[in-house]
Amino acid sequence: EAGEAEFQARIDADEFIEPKDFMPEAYRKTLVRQMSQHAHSEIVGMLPEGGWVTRAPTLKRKIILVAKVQDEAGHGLYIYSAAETLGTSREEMVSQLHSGKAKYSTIFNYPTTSWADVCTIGWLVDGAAITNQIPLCRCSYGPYARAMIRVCKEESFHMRQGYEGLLQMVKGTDEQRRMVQDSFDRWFWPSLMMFGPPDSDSAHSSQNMAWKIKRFSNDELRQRFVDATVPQAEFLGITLPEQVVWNEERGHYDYGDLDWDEFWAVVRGDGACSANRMDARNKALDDGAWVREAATAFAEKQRSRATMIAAE
Amino acid sequence: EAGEAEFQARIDADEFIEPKDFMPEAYRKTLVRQMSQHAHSEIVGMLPEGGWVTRAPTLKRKIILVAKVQDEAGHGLYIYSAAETLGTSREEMVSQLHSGKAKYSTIFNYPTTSWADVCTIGWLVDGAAITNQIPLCRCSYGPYARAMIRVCKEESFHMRQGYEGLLQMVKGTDEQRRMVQDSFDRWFWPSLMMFGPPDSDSAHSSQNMAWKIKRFSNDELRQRFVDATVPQAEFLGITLPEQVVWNEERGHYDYGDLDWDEFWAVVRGDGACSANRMDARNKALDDGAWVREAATAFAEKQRSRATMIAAE
Amino acid sequence: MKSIYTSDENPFFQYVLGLGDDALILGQRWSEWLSKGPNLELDIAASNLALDLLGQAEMLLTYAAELEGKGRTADGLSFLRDGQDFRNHWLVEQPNDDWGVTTARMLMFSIYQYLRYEKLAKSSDARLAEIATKALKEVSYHRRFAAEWTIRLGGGTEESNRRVQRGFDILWRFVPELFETVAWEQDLAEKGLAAASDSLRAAWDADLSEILAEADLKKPEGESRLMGSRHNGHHSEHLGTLLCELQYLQRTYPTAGGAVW
Amino acid sequence: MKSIYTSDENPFFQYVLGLGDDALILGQRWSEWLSKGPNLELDIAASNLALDLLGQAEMLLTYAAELEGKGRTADGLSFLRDGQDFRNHWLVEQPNDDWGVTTARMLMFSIYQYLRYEKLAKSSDARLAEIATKALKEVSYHRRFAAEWTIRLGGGTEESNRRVQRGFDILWRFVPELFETVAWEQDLAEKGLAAASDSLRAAWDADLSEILAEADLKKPEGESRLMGSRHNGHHSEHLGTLLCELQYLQRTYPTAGGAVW
Repeated sequence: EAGEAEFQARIDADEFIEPKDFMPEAYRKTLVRQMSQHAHSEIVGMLPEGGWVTRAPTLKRKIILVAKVQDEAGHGLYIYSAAETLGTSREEMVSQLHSGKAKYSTIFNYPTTSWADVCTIGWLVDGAAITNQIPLCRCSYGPYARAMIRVCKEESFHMRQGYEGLLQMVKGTDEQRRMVQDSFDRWFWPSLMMFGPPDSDSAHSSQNMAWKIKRFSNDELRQRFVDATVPQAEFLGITLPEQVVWNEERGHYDYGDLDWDEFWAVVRGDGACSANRMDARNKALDDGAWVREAATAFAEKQRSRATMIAAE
Repeated sequence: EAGEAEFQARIDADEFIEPKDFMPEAYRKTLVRQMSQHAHSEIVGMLPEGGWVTRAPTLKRKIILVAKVQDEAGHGLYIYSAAETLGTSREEMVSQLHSGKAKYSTIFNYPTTSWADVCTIGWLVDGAAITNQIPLCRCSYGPYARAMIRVCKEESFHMRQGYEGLLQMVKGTDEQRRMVQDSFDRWFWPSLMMFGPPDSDSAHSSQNMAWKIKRFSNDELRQRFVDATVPQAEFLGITLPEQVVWNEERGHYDYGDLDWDEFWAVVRGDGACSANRMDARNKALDDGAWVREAATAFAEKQRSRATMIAAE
Repeated sequence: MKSIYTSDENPFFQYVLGLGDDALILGQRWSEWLSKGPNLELDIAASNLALDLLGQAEMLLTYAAELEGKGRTADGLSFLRDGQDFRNHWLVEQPNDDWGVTTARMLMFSIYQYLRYEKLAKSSDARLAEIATKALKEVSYHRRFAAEWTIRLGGGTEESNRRVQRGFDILWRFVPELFETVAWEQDLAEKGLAAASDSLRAAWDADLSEILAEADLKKPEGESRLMGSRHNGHHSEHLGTLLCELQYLQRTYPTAGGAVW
Repeated sequence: MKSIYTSDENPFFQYVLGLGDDALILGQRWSEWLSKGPNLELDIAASNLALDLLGQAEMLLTYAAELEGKGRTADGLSFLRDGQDFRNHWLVEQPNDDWGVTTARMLMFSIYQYLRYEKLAKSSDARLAEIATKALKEVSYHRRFAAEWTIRLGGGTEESNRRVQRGFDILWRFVPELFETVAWEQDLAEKGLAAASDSLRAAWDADLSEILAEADLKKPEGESRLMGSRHNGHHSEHLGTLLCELQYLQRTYPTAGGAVW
């Protein structure tokens, strides 16, 4: 009890909590869940774009895309490492992903069906992710906050690259502009759902706010994203859905009601690509098992040889 | 001994030998080897073209190609059935193919790298096969002779379709004509080798001639094929190799020496696609094992159910 | 920017295009089995299915091109059309996977195609009725073949039962799309031109249930939500990779560029 | 009809094109590993290799396009060239198969590339020397990474030893092509522009043998016959399917047709 009060006082004073510091079990558990879900999203997020690397339209675009997917693997690594400081191993987190126990962002269960989608993912999906994550750079858990600084920096680079890719495409042919519009039509609403359920339905929020592992409400962040995105879409010449209108009084864009039934269906695993994503991850894990075993066996042999030599 | 003399007398009188008739063991063995090799060639021959079905350039060409590959499977079936009349089961023959003990035509170990190759295979490979097989329509073993009649009829259809495909292509663009020339350059010599080693090196020939399971020598058939092919190539506008020249005195085309080292290398398994062909066949066999087992198990259950009902 | 192709301009063209695309894409999937089947007899069966479906695709897409009236041909529609303009169902573009999944898809889709062609054989459009009548005979055989194999795999070994069951389980999410009926389709159906997809559901369920029961297989439960619609050009990721192969030669050496095939 | 592209017209262009194509095709193969690797660290390693090779391809093909002087670009050469005009070795176009085969190829090819770039870093052509110097650093790392993994897999488990050994065994038939030296290449080498491929063989054998010995692996025996030559545009069947994916978007929406990417 005394520990908890002191803990909360440190958080209120904007101090960082570090791995060896006292923390309530619920804080630890919530963080492990949030961070591992974040890391899983990076890893599963490699799949929709990874499928387009072999089809990129120019060498420059191919190189940019390989580097982006590589960054996502890197983000996965940092965030797993940061989460490991809380006492859960990466293997355990990965096995929860593969067993379906742990979740990842629902956005990656939507299909990536054109090159415009690759760019739109950079623009909207990375854009929404950054909007979510920038406040986490000041979250109360030190290792997570520090990982977020690096991740956000790279993701804002990805977001600009994605947007720039679309800027090029709309300079091209009618077919390309049609591809961009179609892509926006499919990704806009799901990207808004990345901020999670409306504040009215959102569980855990107030405790997470008190712990400073959440600093703004879902709806606040969603509004911030909509307000930033609409002018960018207009600049591309995209036709926005009719629900999106400027509200002079609020000083924000209205965007109507989102289809939360769809969101919950995707969470339950009904997304167009949910099964494919898990199949792809499981296949990679299964196909690579012998390599990981070999590496472990080899390292053990090296260790025991070193021990023997030391003992001579 | 009496049996052998009578057997030979029947052959000399151009009678067909039928499955239940007496035949020397060597005759049976030679036929099983030749027929199963022929059937294997049909089956392996599905692979180079089968790989292009998904890429055919028009619906018409796709339909023609599917039908052709289907015919090859059909040929495989007839010839295996004809060979089974000699007492070796299809399973046994197939397992000899898959273990590498039995051979198939070396021509299918060359890569099929363009759409022109698909047509060239019809023209040259089916063309050479027909030249080889027409005399077999009168071979001494009845079931083989009858199978050959049907096979030759379908193959001459394939040959015309292949040639017609090239006739279309040379009406097209320079790129297409270049594709046709390149294809001819790669397939012409290997198709000549389909007739087997030169007469001077050819084993078993005289016995097979006496048995009438071979009616013309390798070199005779090769010459017949060259003489038929050269004018067809010229009509397509193909540039022939400089070794191919009309010999007024012989009344035939000369074609110089073939690269028999290459032939024997391919026979030994050094062909560009040898490993791929066997991998593909083995994969189909392995992947389909559970289906074949299920069909057998189901048929047995049906049978025992029928027996039980009959016994009631 | 204009939103994607809207189907209410020339709905009958869109309808026939959808029929043709289903046949084309499923025909392409069957052609992938060539020389890879479990035995020679099934290689031959697979090519028969491919030939029937590709033949249907040719008739339907030729007619669709005429209905569109913009000078395109069946080949143009097959080989030079953007992925987002394809109107096939998601079920047919899914990968073949193993023979169990392929069999499950064949049963689900051939029952559907059978019921659809059966209605279309009475279409007030004589040309479509004629095509459907011819296709109906072929698809009737497909349905029988699929039913026999479903029963054989269901009742064969434990492994074959498990594999074909997996086929129905993983493909079940593509069922609701088969029966999605958009307004303009309903409209065409009321004019006697088309078959309203939802009108096929009851017969489809009954036929499938009967075969699954005989095959000792469980009919999957639940109804997945539609995640996109072919009528808006939405597809799974598999169509794009299929088109890379299907269209490569025409894209590279187009007939319009002087190539002759 | 003219026989296919003959390399003695503009041999230095052909030579640089061959270097670029090796990097491009192997880079494409590495990019296929993305998000499919045995673990995250190897996903990252695979993308590093892909990035290095694709970067080399861009430099080399840009230079090749200039040498050709027909207004083509590195993208044009990559995405709009016929398969029969590709000049890469057969080894790099072979499918990735498993991590054992991929590792074996990486070792065989990175030793080769290392030795080739080492000579080219001293080319009398300053531009090529500069590209080779930069690439040499990267490939030196690839060689080390491949050697470490070969030793780790060779000495890891029985399965890993068997799998990496299989890699060397099945790829061994593509070795002779690496050292095929055509007359015009010899000629360029004598002018100090290029590296004669056969001059790299002894060092390649020595380096490979040493690593294989340390890895408890057998160096395959025998020398396969060349079955076609990249210099005549001959390839295995795998290049064609690779190009279907690599080139699809440019073939479909070409920059020359107004597309901007």
